Amino acid sequence: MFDFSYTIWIVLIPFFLFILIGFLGNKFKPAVSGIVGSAGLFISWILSIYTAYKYFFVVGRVDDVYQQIIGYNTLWLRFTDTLHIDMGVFIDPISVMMLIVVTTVSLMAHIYSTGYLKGEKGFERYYAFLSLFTFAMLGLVVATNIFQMYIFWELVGVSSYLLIGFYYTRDTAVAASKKAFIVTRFADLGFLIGILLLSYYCGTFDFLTLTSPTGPAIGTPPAATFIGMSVLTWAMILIFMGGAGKSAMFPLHIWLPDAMEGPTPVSALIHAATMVVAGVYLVARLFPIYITVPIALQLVAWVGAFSSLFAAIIACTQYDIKRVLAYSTMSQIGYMMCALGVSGMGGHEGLGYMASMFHLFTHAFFKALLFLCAGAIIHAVHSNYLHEMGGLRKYLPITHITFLIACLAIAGIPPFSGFFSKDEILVAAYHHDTALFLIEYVVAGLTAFYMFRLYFGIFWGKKQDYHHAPHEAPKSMTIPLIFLAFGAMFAGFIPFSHLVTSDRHIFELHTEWIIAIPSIVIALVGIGVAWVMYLKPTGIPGKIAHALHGFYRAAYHKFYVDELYLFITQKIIFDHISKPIAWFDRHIVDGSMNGISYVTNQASDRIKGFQSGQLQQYALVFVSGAVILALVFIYLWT
Amino acid sequence: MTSNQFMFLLFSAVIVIFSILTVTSRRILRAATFLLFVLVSTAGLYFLLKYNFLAAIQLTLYAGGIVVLIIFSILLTSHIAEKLPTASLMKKWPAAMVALVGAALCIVVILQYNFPGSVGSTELVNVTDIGENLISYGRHGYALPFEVISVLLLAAMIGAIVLAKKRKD
Amino acid sequence: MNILLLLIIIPILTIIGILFTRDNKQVRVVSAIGMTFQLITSAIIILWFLAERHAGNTAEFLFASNYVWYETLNIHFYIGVDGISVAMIGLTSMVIFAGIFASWDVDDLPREFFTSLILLSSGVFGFFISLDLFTMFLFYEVAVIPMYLLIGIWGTGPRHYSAMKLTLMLMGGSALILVGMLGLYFNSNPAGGPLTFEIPEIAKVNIPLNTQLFFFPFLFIGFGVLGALFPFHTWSPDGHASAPTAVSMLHAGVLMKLGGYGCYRVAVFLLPAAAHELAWIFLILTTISVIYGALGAIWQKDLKYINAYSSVSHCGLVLFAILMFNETAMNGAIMQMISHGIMTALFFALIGMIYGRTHTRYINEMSGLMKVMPFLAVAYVIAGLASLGLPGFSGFVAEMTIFVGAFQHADTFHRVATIIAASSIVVTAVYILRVVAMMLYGKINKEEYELITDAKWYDRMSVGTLIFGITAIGIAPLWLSNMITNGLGPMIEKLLPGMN
Amino acid sequence: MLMLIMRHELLLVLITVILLLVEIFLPADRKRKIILPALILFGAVMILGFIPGPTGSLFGGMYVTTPLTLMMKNIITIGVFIVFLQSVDWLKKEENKEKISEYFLLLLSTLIGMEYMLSSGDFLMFYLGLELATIPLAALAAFERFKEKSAEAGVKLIFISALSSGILLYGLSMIYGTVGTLYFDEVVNGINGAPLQILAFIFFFAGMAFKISIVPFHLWTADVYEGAPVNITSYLSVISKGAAVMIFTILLFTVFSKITIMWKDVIYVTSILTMTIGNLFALRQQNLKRFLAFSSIAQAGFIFLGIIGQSQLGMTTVIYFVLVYIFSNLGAFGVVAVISNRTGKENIDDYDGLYRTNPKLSLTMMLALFSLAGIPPVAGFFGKFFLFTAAAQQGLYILVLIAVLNTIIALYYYLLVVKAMFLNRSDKPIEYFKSDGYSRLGLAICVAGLVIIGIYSPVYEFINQFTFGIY
Amino acid sequence: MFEGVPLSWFLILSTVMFFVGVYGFLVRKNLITMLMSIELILNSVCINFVAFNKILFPEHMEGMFFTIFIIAVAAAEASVAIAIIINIYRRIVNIDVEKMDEMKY
Repeated sequence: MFDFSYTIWIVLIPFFLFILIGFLGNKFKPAVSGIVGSAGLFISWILSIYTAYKYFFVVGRVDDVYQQIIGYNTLWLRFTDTLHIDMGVFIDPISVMMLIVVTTVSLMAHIYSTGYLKGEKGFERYYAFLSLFTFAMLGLVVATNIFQMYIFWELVGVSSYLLIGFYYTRDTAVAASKKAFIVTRFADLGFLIGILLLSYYCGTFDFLTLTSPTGPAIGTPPAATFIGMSVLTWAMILIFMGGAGKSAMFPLHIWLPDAMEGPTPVSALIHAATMVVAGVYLVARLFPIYITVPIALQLVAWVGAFSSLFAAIIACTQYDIKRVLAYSTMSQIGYMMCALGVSGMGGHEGLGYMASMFHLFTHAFFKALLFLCAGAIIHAVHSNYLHEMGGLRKYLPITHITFLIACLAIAGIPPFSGFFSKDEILVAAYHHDTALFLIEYVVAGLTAFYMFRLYFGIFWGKKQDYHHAPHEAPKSMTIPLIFLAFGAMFAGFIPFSHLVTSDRHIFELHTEWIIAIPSIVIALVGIGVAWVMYLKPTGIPGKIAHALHGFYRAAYHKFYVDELYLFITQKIIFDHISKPIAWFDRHIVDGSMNGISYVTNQASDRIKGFQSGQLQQYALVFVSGAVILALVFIYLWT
Repeated sequence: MTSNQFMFLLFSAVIVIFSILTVTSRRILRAATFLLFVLVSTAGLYFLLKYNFLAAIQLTLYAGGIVVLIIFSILLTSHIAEKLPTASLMKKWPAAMVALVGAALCIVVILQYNFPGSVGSTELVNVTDIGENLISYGRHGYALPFEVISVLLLAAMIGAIVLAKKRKD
Repeated sequence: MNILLLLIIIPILTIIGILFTRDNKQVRVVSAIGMTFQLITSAIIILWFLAERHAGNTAEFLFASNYVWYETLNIHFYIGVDGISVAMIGLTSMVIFAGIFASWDVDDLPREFFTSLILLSSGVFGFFISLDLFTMFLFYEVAVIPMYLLIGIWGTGPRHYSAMKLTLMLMGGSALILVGMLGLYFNSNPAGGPLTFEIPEIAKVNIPLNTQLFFFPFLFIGFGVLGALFPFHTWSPDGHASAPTAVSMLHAGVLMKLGGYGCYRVAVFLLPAAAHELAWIFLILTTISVIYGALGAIWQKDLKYINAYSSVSHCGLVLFAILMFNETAMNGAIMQMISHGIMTALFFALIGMIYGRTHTRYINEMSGLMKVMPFLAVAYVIAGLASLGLPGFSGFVAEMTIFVGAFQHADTFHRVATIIAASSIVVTAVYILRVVAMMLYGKINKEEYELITDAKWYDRMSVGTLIFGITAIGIAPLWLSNMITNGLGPMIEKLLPGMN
Repeated sequence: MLMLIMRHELLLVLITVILLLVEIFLPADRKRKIILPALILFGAVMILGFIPGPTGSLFGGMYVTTPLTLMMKNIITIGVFIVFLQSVDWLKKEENKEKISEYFLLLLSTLIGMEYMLSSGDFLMFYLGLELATIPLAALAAFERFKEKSAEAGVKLIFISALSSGILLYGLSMIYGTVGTLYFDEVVNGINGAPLQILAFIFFFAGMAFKISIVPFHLWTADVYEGAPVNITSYLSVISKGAAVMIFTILLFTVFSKITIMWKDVIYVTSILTMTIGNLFALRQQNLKRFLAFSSIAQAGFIFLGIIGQSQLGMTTVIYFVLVYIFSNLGAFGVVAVISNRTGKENIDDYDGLYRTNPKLSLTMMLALFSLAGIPPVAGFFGKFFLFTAAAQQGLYILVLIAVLNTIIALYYYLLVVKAMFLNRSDKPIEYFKSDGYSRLGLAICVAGLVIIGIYSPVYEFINQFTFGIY
Repeated sequence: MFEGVPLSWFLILSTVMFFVGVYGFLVRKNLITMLMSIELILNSVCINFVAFNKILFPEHMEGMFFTIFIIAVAAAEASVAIAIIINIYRRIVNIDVEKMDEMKY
């Protein structure tokens, strides 16, 4: 058997980069950090590619089944004899796929950032955090057990926090980072409890054991129930809660749009391509268990579908281009979740699973590309807002082309990558649940609409008077764009059903044109509407907004979810829980302790009269004391 | 009623009455005089009990010595004609209560106690015996207390002198 | 000569050394040298301990020495260590070492300051190595009393009040302990014959359940006061807030651990049956501690209060875990003690240093400090992240061990308690991030803050030591976990018959 | 050499006589010269006391010496020696120069009284010893004739002591009436717990409780302590009380051993009262002497915990505690005395910032107070701990709990003094001064005692050799 | 019973006298009158001792000797007390016990 133990270095290299840049970064010139970081990551990338090659094409497949290989494993912490956290590398199709995604996008982001953040204060800090993130994300995807995943899950969260808050002097960035961390942390609590439940009843953290068909979770599922559902269902729902938090599913999505306060490459890397899909990855990782608990799977599907619709509607109304992209991301991840939710197990039944992973893969390319393009645009015009842009196609040709490619990809126009993956999702949904299918269908149209709304608004539309002429980004930024554009164009041709499937058996895929064609049509309709409305400045958008007055405003205000959260946190937790507790502590608990001393002092003051200084009173007490003692002990005492 | 009983009752009547007068009289010299009566009648009781020597001591030391000491100090510190202020009722009542309850308690307990009924010897105690006992150092000899009391008296004397010495200016 | 004795002798020698110093500088240097030796000694003890264990020495307590002290009462000076006490020794020496450097700029009566501080630490060391209840109790009080002077003389704010409250409440706890201890003593030999205070001896005795039930609350609450058990925690916020830096460090870092350690080693270990019977009451209290401390911290504005409440929460988790009565949870409890010890010491060190620079501890009066003191700010963020249980830091290891352990109880009561306790990690995130956001991020709000200088070498020494501690444990926890598990053996053996 | 049995008392009488003679023949302007010889003589007596000698009874059992009483005498002799050392500073004051030898004579005579009391074999000797130990003290309390407070203290002491001895005598007379003898060894057999005997015991107890300052017989304590000269106060609070405690313990354990079950409860009740009320009053004091008076009342309550243990452990601990208490209280009073003599300041407020001007005095005071509060590693901790152990031995955990809670209150007010000295700052603190050599020697002995007695366990073991309990 | 006089008579007498003394001690304001009350108390105790000695335990003279010593002690006590009283009188020209309350609480 091929020895995969070197794969640990894919994970460790970014870690050492983090240590190196983190501790010594400020000793070098800033540029050095960027170069070192990118170079280091390049090695990781090469190793990942090599691993993928080896796995998919040389050693991984045995009798048309991809093997699950533990590349590396070491005991990290022991809880009980069966429950212990290992640190290792788990190699199977999805983890290898994720390795590629993560290292590729990360590498692109690294390279891109050398240009994008040039001259920023804290450059080395940025690279340190970026390395940390890459390390954490890689650790997450290769996790051999659910606890390792949780550990890196948390690390991913914190590096996301640090990167969102990179511009720490900006209050909005600080608030956004805090929000992101706390919301995902809350979701992670569910994840943690889910892990605890699952591991308690299954006696292991190990993915291999957990997902084995004869394992404790699937073969002999725990019989215990809680409020009418089996504990396994509860565990999976709670775990999904963690995934939903990370993947910004409704209602835990509120942090994602705000997270756009971070530097744009970070948005591309973390909040579009990699971290936010961790939730999808988590569900996929535990998919063999999810398939045994239909309620949880149903939940996944509906949450995904609802989120995708919800986000798509909001995306249509936003003006901040990064926010639009953020909602788009949320929408697309909803797609992936939905696909998982409608998937079955094995062969063609598992189409949804395959489609989800496929979409994850292609989405990584085109969404990262979109963000990086947005970065280039923002870099050029120094604004995030759509109405401050327009007619940029002349100034930013490369960006224009790549952006267009990405838009086409996400809109699902063949032969761009998005078409293939999205089509499979729709097929899977169609075979599973018509309602879901229809939702996703509408979302596909909306996606095309809002993406081209963006596209036309930025590159066509009314020409703005720019203070200084926008100019194309430097090479370090355009090269990643071009690279990713190639990915967005051609990734769809990868035969995913031969590589990543629900039961790791390969199966043949055939396009169902009966679904594909309408989906192309609806995408084209969306593009057309956008064309009409936004190619040139018209009054149509305003009229429509006026016509849908209430709904538009609600969508514009993101359906007031933020306000609801604010109400819960600020009013309920702060004002009605924490403040009373502080009061209670000060006045009741502390007060009772002070009360004891007060009472003692009062008692002391009350009895001072005994010590009156009057000799005869002393004598009186003396004699009566003796008499009373005598009385008591003669007559009352037995 | 035997003569002894009569004498006892007489003495005790004197004692009780004059005791009460001692503690209630508003003229201090009278109080001292009443005290003297009490002490003398006590000596009478001792005579009654055939403790002549003790009675003599009582008369000389107590009635003679201490009362004189007290009278001297009265003369030094008070005006004879002056009437003592009476204590407030707030003071008298509790005191009276305590005294009454205490007395009642003691008397009840004493009466309840079953003392052995031995009739005491009516013999007069021999002064020689007393003297021998006082200087004997065996069982029931009192040589040691005798010495100790001398130290005590010496110390009291020194103390009294130190306190009463006039300031040399 | 027993190497453990060095742990008491070195502080005493250091104090003697301080008496001969001439100026402030010498005082510091002597203290630093002494505590460095202490740290080295602790490290040697840990390594030696591990080596002995590795070599197959299975004695319950290593380096044990037993000297008769009061023969009539059968009081012994009995010392020895197992995996748990060794770990605590390591913690203590690390914190006191950092504490010395953190108080480098004390200039009011420095001699007295360092003397008290070191005296306090010697009490703590004595406590951890004692195997005789009497000496344990003695060292406990030795450790508590210098606090009064330390807070009262060198503290800030309502220091007199806080010092008094703290001392009285802790001594109140020790009063309860005393009663419980005497109860143990007089039940230590049901067959008649000499009574004993020796923990290993008492552990062998089967004390009748009713007796246990009577004395357990005394011991558990008694130690619980120091472990900030709700509602006996109120000394903690005021005490910490008023104490000078090094004292807060030692107090929250080490002294509060005396409570947890005592609950573990004395209350639960010696009275297991009662512990089982009464666990539910104290579980409720500790669960309240955990969530209450965390929620209480949210509202606070004073950095030290935030940390004090956070300590209540974290220390509550220690007691919570001890009451779970299984190996994993108890292991977690001990790790949490160590983790929280280092982490909170780091916090208080940083708060002291920040206060020294900004002269305020109110987070709403500070802003943007990251810019002017990056080292301290980053360290603070690290401490914060460690506190909210981020993987890679010790807090995560400890908390996860606790939760996994606590989850081994399948009944609803334990489950609910565990989930409530676990939810504190979210609340912790809220208040930690709130502080970081308000204080370190944003723009600088006062001109004078522009002139702030970053950490001095001694500050870095102090902070660096502690950060090293939390990350080292956080990254490679296995050796510690194994060492502790090893020490838990007798406890688990004793508890098992009581299970079910 | 039967007289050797009585060597303590005889030697004391001897030096009393010597001092008396010297006093008579010494010219008025050279009275101060008497101090050093007196101290040397007394020191010699103290040391001679430690030389092992014969024990036994004399005067037909009226005087009994056992190793136990010898040890007790030695303990109080050490205490008196420290008191003497501490009073030199005060005696050297101009206003006292007339009374130096009287001071020694009176104190020595009270000491003689106590030693007789400790060695007494019957109630007569006991009573005489008690009176000898009290009456000169009243004179000493009023010693500073020109201060009203001192005179008031003298009045209160002599009158209350007279009343209490009256009550005690009434009790004794009843014991005599029911038992027919006053010799301890015979009284034991006659005690049977009849109501009259209970009455007698209670009255007797009241008399003793007066000496030990047990609530409700304690009210004189604070006033007398405050008014009397500091050294007399320390003598009263330590020596006089300590001796009374020790003889009372012996009496309870021997003479009244038949009614243990009864007196245990008496002591139970009074000890709780004493601790609590002593502490509550101490809380609010400003004058240090008064403060220490109430503290010493509370300490008496704690001592009762040992007695209630009624075992050998209890008795050993009581004696041990008295020893510790001598050092602690004399340490505290020593500092108060030094400062009072130098500055006339006796209030806690006056001690603000003392540490910064007089660190050594403050440290001594702190150690002494910590010892009183029972804080390790000073000896008081061990004393208190053993007292609690003794009570717990009887299963009286509730009593122990009340007592330990009381120690918290006690700690509070001791810390108030520590707070004044160490924590508070003052605009006009007590200036630095160098106390005289005698005082320093006295304080040094106290500190050494405080540090050593606890940690060095043979002291306790030594006491334990001679003690006994009721079984 | 002593020649027709029961023991209890003596005891009752002494008890009454004792508490009369106590009463006097508690209410008399003048220090010297208080001293007299003390003498009453001591005297009553003497009667007890003597009566017990004579009537119940005549073989030894313990009670009688005790009485002698009580008288001697009383004398010593009285002398010191009077010295203090006179000293006070010199200071404040008053010997009212109620004025002696400079120290209290």
